[in-house]
Amino acid sequence: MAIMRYAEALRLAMTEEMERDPNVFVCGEEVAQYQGTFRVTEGMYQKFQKENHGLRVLDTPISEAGIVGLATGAAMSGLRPIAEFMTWSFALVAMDQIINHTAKIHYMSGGTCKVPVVLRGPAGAGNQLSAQHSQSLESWYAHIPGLKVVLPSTAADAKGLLKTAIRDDNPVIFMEHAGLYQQRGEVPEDPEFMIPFGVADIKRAGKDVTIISYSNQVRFCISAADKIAEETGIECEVIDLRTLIPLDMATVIRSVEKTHRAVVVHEEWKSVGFGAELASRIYEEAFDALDAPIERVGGPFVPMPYSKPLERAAIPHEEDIYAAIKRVIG
Amino acid sequence: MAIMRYAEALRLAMTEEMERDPNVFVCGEEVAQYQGTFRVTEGMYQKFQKENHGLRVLDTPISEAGIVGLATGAAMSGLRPIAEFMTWSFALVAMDQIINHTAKIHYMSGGTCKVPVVLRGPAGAGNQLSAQHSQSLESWYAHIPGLKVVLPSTAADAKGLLKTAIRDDNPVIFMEHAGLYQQRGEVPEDPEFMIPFGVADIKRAGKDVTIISYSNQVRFCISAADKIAEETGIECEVIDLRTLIPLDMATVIRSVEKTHRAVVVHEEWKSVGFGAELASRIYEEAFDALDAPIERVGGPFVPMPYSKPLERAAIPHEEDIYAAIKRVIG
Amino acid sequence: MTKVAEKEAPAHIKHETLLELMRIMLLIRRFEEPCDKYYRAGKMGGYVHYYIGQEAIAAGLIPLMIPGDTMLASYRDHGHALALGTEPRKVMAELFGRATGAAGGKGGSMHIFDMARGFLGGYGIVGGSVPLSVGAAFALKYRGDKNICSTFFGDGAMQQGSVHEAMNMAGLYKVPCLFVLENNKYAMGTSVERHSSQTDFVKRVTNAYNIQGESVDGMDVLKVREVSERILKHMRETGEPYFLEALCYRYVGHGYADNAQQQKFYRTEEEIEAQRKRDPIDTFRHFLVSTGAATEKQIDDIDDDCKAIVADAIEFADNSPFPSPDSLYENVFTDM
Amino acid sequence: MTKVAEKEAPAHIKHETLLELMRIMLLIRRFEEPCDKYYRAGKMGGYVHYYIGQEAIAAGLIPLMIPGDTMLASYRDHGHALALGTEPRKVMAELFGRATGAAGGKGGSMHIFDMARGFLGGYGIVGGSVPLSVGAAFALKYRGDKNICSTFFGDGAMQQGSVHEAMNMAGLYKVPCLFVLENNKYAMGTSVERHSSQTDFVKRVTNAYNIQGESVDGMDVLKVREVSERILKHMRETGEPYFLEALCYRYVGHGYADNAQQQKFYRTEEEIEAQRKRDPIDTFRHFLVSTGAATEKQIDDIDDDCKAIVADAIEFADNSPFPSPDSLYENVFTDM
Ligand SMILES: Cc1ncc(C[n+]2csc(CCOP(=O)(O)OP(=O)(O)O)c2C)c(N)n1
Ligand SMILES: Cc1ncc(C[n+]2csc(CCOP(=O)(O)OP(=O)(O)O)c2C)c(N)n1
Ligand SMILES: [Mg+2]
Ligand SMILES: [Mg+2]
Repeated sequence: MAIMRYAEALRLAMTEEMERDPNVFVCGEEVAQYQGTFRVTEGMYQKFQKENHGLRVLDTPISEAGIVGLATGAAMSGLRPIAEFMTWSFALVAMDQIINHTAKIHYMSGGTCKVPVVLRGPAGAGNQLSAQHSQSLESWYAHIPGLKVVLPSTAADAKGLLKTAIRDDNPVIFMEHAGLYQQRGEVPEDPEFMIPFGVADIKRAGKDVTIISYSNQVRFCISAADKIAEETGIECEVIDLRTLIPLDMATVIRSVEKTHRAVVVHEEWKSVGFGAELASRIYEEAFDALDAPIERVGGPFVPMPYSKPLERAAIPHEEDIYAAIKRVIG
Repeated sequence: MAIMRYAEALRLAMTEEMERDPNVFVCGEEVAQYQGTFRVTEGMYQKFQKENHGLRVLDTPISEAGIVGLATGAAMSGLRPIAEFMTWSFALVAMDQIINHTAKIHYMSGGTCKVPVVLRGPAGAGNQLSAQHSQSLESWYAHIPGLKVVLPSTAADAKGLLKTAIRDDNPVIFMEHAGLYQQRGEVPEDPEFMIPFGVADIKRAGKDVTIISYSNQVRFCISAADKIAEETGIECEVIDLRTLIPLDMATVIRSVEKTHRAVVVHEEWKSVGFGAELASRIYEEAFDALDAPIERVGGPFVPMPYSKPLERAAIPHEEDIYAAIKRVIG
Repeated sequence: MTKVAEKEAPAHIKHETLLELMRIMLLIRRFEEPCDKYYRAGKMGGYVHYYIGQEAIAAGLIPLMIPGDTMLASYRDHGHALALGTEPRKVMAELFGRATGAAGGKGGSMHIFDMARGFLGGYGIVGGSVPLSVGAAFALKYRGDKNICSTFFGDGAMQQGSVHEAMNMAGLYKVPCLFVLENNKYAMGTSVERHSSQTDFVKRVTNAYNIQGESVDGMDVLKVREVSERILKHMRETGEPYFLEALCYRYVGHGYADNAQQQKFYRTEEEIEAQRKRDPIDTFRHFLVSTGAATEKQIDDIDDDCKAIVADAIEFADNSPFPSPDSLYENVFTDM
Repeated sequence: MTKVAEKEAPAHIKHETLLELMRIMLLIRRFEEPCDKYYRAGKMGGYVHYYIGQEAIAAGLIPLMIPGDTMLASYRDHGHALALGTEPRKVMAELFGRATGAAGGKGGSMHIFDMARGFLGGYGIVGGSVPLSVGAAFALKYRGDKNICSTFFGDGAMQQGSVHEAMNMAGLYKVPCLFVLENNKYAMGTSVERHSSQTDFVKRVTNAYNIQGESVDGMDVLKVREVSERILKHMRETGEPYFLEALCYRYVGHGYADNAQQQKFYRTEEEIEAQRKRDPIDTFRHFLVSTGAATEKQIDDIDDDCKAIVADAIEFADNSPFPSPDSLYENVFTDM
């Protein structure tokens, strides 16, 4: 095990996979000479500069539709591209390429054409970036058949899931969180360390309430759970979904059948968010096990404001999760 | 009352509003000289040709981002544009303009800038248009604060809601359905006939099961309800939401508290669809009133296939709703 | 008659090649002609866009592809697949929505694929395939192959932002992408003059993206062939992108729904008739016969062959099974 | 020194105007200089992009706007608001995220609005405001006004599809949109040569969209003023779009995070220093003094005024309340 930051774990995953497979390359805005806006790709351009005409770590113009098209077309031609969005908010200008092309080509071609592409970058809000820069929209991607949707919450998960994503033969929406890049964690050194998709991780065991979350909110769930345990002795189980598509409902249902109470938590807007699907599925699969309605925690229904106190109020925090746990235990 | 088709009702709404208010104009691909791809704007170009330098019914290039930008910028400047998408699938290339601009400008400007724009056109599947042309994504728009989301199911609703949309000071996502354009219905002739947003319509009264739907599926819900009533005497109440944002939960909850059973139905993919939000809200607001888990009917999790029998299986029909009703009554 | 007929039979093109070009154009034409009938009969659905009148472009260019080359097209893609050699049976079965189709019935007319031959698909979103094409060309450069990728799209697509982004990237990275603009004068019911601030697309592209480009009469199969040979040679040598505008004319409707009545809204019958005189097949037939390169009989025999192939394709398609209900859930992912 | 200094004081520009141009540039400069300090102190957040070095563009053009004209900008928008006359207090309070800000604290540095003066906002998505601008210009034409809409964006935005679509529509409909490309040579860490297949943007735009266009030294406020006067006159007469490339240089970092260390990855200190010699304020000061148009003292007085205005703005901002918690839910809709 090595201790490293989430951002470093991502870099290591990409570097190892690029060393293993010459078909893997990285493209995006400022990923090469600039060393990455969030320095996720630091040093990679230098490392791979001599190979494939200097194209393995490729700076692009500010043309997100062009970037996704380039990556997708290259994937259809047998390469395994990793395209970085400077932030996922900018994926909006590439939405047609992602949804109507990348996601659907395998199906539309009757299974004859594979599209092994990873689209990655930071998502979510924080740091007062305001309305146009603060959204992740994982619920959108999870709504579209043909995309796998991955949101790691720790350095180890970041590495293990990104490696799986790169080796996956399908398009993968890989959402990181800027608030996690500097978080440190233990990461297995084995270059074959990979985390399979569709396997949720119990980040905190408990028997009284099931909390289901992913990405940056997982740590807030854990701290809220710790706080409530300390105060009341109530033990929450915190499940980190890690991948929304495929979704590990078995782990969720197993937990809910034990705890009889559930809270779903995500940073994105609560309304028509992934938590709605998750809650509906739990009701459908464990209706009789539930002792109370499921609590949903998510962003209030407002564009992200700039002003610091307003922004804080627009992003779920430990206290919101804490309050939801209190409500669900009645 | 006059009998007219859904498409005619839309045309009448636009024509009346354009006559009433010189700031209202229509733009989009083939809306003018070609008379509209689905002939919704038939005759309108001729009618308004002489006004405002011939710009009141405006043909555009195939530039959806440009079209939404044009409409939004014009709205910010005091006009009241109606922009037509040839189909809502093409809105994907304009997604950033819609989400990051049209929807958020009022908020971002601290309420100083209004954006009274209507984005309209046919959505949904049918007629073997296959994967890239068959989607509506109303759940996406309903997820974004700042957009009103409207989906009329009858000619009268089409007219009354479109007039309200045009007079609304906010951006309105107005989704029609190609499968409804030729449907006839009675439409009030009063030019001030308008249907307020946020008021669901009970399209069929009943006491045993609540069915909640919108757009083209409403008629399938009614026929499924009629069939089950005939066969078993069970009376379903069919609620047509008409607008997803704002959402009339009061009518829904009132009905569910009476029937204790609910089915939510939409054509769009069931997974992470609007039905998930709706079901979650019902559980949250009427948990104790429910005698069974809510049944959700929606498209299976596959891109729309071309082949006729596959396409039929990928779109909910009367029999799917019928089966769901059967399941919910146990 | 047209100027072409006054020429000599071109010495540098083999006799078989001339007949082969004729064969491809005839095959495309005969393939599409009966489609209206089957569409009306409900055997086909969705949008079916015909290539009738534009055959010289695919026929002139696509046979020059070599193994490793790739190609993409818009929804108007039957001609490209057939010119590439995709089995007519598979294309027709796709239009019929059958399991034996080129995309197993899942794609339909707008989404023909033939991965084995390098056809990375037809696409329904205007301009949407162009960024993919730059990616496909990028892959060729990345690997150091001497191959090229050709991409076919319409004049309307010139106004899509994604096409702009893709062309800039192609010019910037210098990837071997051949942009073939099939300028058939209309984007649905909107003429080029009504959708483009710049109607000289060669001027637009060469200046905006520093990509070499030129125009060719896209209704003259020999000219297309000649120009394409030169361009492909140049591209294989330099690895650079290229822009070829093929001037043509869609004298049929945009698609099935764009019938004669509807077309009156945007063009005159006289205009259509004038263009019909330039029909690429008629003029080439006249050229072959008048220069002695082929006899009427030879061409009629080829035509009969094509008709037979199409009849067989229709029979094959019509007798093919629909995809199984289970297949609805297949191919969403490779593994789930 | 620069060429400017060798000129005569221009007879056709009023003395007060010369001083006013200086005042605007100094105001922008003095406004932005203290921001780093307040950012570090946590008074500001998000992205704050400075206009330092580009002041001559806004100062040269924006004061020529007349009532009814409109304007939009990118996220690099402080300078445009200040040149337009938006109260420095409101701009600063917006950067501080206070209720008294130009957007009530909801927008921040990237989203300054001043609807009363026709500023339809600054926008954070590269290129995203350009289609809106064509819509704003369309509204002017629709109403038959003799007004124009100016829109300011960077070289990187030239590679966004939406900008392409918007420019084509402007050229097609002939709406009075003035596209002002502030070519500061870099899009973040990527030089124009590394992001654009065509580095001559006037060539690109004029040929691609049939829009008249030209280049101007964007670090020379008088040149910008002169050219803008001529262009605006032409546009008000013809109602046509226009493209103006203002050549400038961003010698500060892209934003707060793009510090000196980071900038080494994409440019040399020598390059920055060379450009600093062309600083629009320094050269204009030298010009005013050397031509006798103003004394050092006069300019220093203006400078002191600007500093005082900025100090007042900071104090105002810092003493202003944060938006109330309830305001979080306001302004999502006009009525809900
Ligand atoms: C983004 C998008 N907008 C609109 C459409 C609807 N549409 C399909 S084909 C077409 C016209 C395209 O014209 P052109 O590019 O000239 O190609 P042609 O059909 O003439 O071959 C339109 C508007 C679409 N498929 N995609
Ligand atoms: C669509 C989009 N992609 C990426 C970004 C991130 N980004 C913000 S500014 C910028 C550079 C823009 O450069 P340019 O257009 O030259 O303007 P300048 O900053 O030089 O004024 C980038 C990449 C963004 N805001 N929007
Ligand atoms: Mg065309
Ligand atoms: Mg720049």
